[in-house]
Amino acid sequence: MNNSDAINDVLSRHGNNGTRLMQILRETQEGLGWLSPETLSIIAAGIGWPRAKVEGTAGFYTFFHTKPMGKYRVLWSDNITDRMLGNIELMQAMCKALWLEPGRISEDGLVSVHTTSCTGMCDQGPAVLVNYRAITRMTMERVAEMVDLIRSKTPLDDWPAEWFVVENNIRRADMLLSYHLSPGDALRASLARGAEPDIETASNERSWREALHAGDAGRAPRLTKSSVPACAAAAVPASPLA
Amino acid sequence: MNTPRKLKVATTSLAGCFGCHMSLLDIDERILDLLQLVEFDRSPITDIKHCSACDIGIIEGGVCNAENVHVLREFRANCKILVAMGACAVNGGLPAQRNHLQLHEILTAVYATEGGLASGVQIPNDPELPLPLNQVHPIHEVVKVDYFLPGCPPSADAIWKFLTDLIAGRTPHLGHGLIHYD
Amino acid sequence: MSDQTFTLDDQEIPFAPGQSVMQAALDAGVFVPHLCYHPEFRPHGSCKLCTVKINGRPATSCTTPAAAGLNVESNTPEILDKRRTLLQMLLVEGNHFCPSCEKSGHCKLQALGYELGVMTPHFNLIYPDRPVDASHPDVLLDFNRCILCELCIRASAEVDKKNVFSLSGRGITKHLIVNAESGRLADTDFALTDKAAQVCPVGVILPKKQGFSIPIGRRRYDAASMSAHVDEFKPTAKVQEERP
Amino acid sequence: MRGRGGAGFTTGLKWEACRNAPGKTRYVICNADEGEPGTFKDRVLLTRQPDLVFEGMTVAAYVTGASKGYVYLRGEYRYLLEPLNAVLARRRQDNLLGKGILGRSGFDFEIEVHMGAGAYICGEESALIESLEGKRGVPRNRPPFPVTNGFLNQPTVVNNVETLAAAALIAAKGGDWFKSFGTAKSSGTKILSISGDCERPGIYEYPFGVTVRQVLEECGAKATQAVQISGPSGICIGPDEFDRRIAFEDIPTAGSFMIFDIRRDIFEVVRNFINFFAHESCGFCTPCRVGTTLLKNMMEKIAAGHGTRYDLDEIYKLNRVMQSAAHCGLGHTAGNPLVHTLEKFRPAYERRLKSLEFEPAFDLDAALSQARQMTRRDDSAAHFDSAQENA
Repeated sequence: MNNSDAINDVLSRHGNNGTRLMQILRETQEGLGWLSPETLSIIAAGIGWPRAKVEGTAGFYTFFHTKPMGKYRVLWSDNITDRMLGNIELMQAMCKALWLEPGRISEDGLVSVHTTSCTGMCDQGPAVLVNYRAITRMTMERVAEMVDLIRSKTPLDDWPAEWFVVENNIRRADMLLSYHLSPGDALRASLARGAEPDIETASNERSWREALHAGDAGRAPRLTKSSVPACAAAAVPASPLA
Repeated sequence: MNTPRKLKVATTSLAGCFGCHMSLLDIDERILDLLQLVEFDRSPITDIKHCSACDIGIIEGGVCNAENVHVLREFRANCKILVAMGACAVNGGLPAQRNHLQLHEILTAVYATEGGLASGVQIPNDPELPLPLNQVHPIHEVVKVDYFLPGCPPSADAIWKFLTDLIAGRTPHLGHGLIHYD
Repeated sequence: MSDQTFTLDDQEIPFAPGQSVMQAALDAGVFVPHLCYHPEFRPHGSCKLCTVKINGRPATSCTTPAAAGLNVESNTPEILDKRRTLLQMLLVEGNHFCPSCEKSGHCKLQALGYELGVMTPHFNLIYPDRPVDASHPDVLLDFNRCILCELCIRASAEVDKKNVFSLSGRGITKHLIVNAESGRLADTDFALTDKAAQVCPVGVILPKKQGFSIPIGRRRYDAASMSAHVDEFKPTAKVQEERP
Repeated sequence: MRGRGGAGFTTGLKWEACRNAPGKTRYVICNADEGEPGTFKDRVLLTRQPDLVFEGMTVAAYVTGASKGYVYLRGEYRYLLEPLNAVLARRRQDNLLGKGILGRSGFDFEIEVHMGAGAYICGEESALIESLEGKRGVPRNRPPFPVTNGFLNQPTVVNNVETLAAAALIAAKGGDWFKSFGTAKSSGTKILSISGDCERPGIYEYPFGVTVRQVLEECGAKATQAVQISGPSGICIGPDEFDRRIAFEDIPTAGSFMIFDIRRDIFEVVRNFINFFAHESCGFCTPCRVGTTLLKNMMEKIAAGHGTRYDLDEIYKLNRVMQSAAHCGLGHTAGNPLVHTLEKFRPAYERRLKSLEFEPAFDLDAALSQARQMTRRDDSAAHFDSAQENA
């Protein structure tokens, strides 16, 4: 299946709906490795958007790449907690072993190594993303093993499974982490509470009725001070400390 | 009534084209009034080589090479007030248009690959020649600068208004028509 | 015009329902600095030059709906100083070398610098490496001067219906792109007669073969400052072209 | 119950505003972007209690009348996509999702997990919605707010993962039970994700009102110099403030809790945060797009040993412009790490300042490096020696 078939397969899975462009770009890139100019053109045609708008979206997110970044893209989480655990030395060791500089793709187009923002593994760092799959607790030994696996082009699925294990590290649980509601309890309680006479019928039907007088929702109803309580104004993104 | 002492003014052109100094001279006969108030210390006009303690130092041109840095620092050390005059001193100007290029590429392009040079021409390395910096910098990136007079060059009237304000102790204010960036 | 008003620097400003604070001010002949605002397009709110204080809180006057009784401060020393800093940020972000620019004298960034009395870029200049696209037979694109106001994007989408321009990249690396796989303007359906060719407030989108056609002294902002041109910025004004 | 995502907006009011806003349909969005450095509580909630989170979304749908829900999951948690879809599939079989939930006709609600792709700004609710609409993650002009004009311009509720989980518990156990936890103005619990210099980093769920000191003791932190609470856009406190409490009335937090002991250099911590903001700024508005890069350049200048008092004043001035003119929270708080630590950890900067007056931002001698190399000159005129520099 050549590239355009693969792309059209993703497009049809998403109903050629431009609103779902993020998922279309991600699934296409997971299939083809990167988003080439031709790929973006096919996607733009598929969803009926101007190509520049598709390229604009693709160019905004760090995990979409419009240049080849190698069969293996290694991203080192670079939060201060990773630095404190020595991620830079490990990354430099990997770069030296793979003969490349951070941010650059290797001569043979096999691999690229770079930093990325915090990947949410601060309690088990230093962490990396390899083709966007999280690997935690990196050490010098694991760097060496990873370099060999990359060199030998071993598919990610054949990499040691324990590398991809992510710990929960729950040290102190309270209501949210320890309460065992069986699925549906909260819903049943809500429906029960909602069954009293003065609560109208299911909200779905009601929302349609309410929408009738509002006409086409396209017209942005001007937010009058009264319709949304003052706190909404407080949600203007004042700094959390204001 | 004791007449106020003349302010000592020094001027120089670093990586400039002397267009600003020409524009200074364009104040024409008003220079006689100016000389009632100031005397020129180190300046292309007086050809004095090194500036002594001065009240106002006027710098034309950005910082392109090592010599410019030395002269600029001497001015900063000796002048109470330092003025950046002209686009080159204020934002690097024309010389700074090389800044997004690598210096070694420029030198190689000019001296090694350019046609029409005698064979065997090397990049000049006479110790007498000041070495160019990797980038051209406006002077406020190298020393603390007190006032700025943009323009390429600033018009004679703009310089006149600027100087008379400064000498009279007023914060220079140009206003529409006198303030220009081109 | 309803009888409702708000105060702007101690002046009563009437406004029509649906107008923003800025539109009402401009309609009343009061100049508010701006760069990404254009009378024929919806407010955008990115350049932040029109930031004012409304009831003591900073807000962009172009996107804030006018309301009766608002107390708006615009020309206070504190706000003018912040506008100068914002302008200096734009001056150091791109390569703004006015002496060799065809737009000089017509450029809003320059005119606003004169208006606010900005004499120096103040910060360390970034000197970015930006391309020039001369592929189109009639129009030159010099991205060195782009201030990312998105007026060309809005004009090309809403008026010309061609979507020639868009933005790519993020943060300081954000940049304008054109609607062609090759990335060349010549490979798009862009034309000199497009509205998008007439709205660039700076010197990015320039007609070829017409550089410096209007002599110094007779250019738009030579005779009168930007604030004196306030009538052109009124929401109802039909703006003449930005042709330098 | 106030939102757990960092803005702290009262959840009930948000749901009520969305329900009352006119619109053809409504949406419930679970914000699982979790981009704030040092935060990983949503990851654990989505791993251990996905049902609770989806139940919270479904309750929100019932209250607001929404028929479609999305989970905006950050690209870094790609490994969670399949497990979460499996839970959704089970819930559909158990008639807790899809058409006629729990046999109630008309109560239809579907949930889909959409992946982000590496953009911290998409944690801001309107930027998240822009991303969900296939566009660049740029915050919208507000007002109007998402509760009236959100996804596809319909009334939309955007809630954090933890908020939705708590909402489900409230629906099941009632508000009074929930209020029995925490403090007067901050009811319920807060999950902290603790990392940095401590023996037991991980997830700690406390009722609101717990003191920082108690948290530090329980996670085994020793010789603590500073704690960054709620990530780079939060607040950095020193030992004199460890008796303050985690609560909306005192120190609000989205959950990040990074501990630095006395070995750490606070300057390097802040430098990491400033680089983070410069990298993650969406670039929409001038003060933040350019301001974050200027702050970064100033930090590099100080780090390179060229910093002076002049630069510290510049930082304060730049921060004031960003705080008053920036378009969203990122620009407002990007300068906070610097301004807070300048106030509380001044020596970390003073040690690096070279002199009181002005210094150039670049190393003068290094600036002659290419010329020396090309001309192969190394004589004294080809150098700037630092002693002679400020002759």
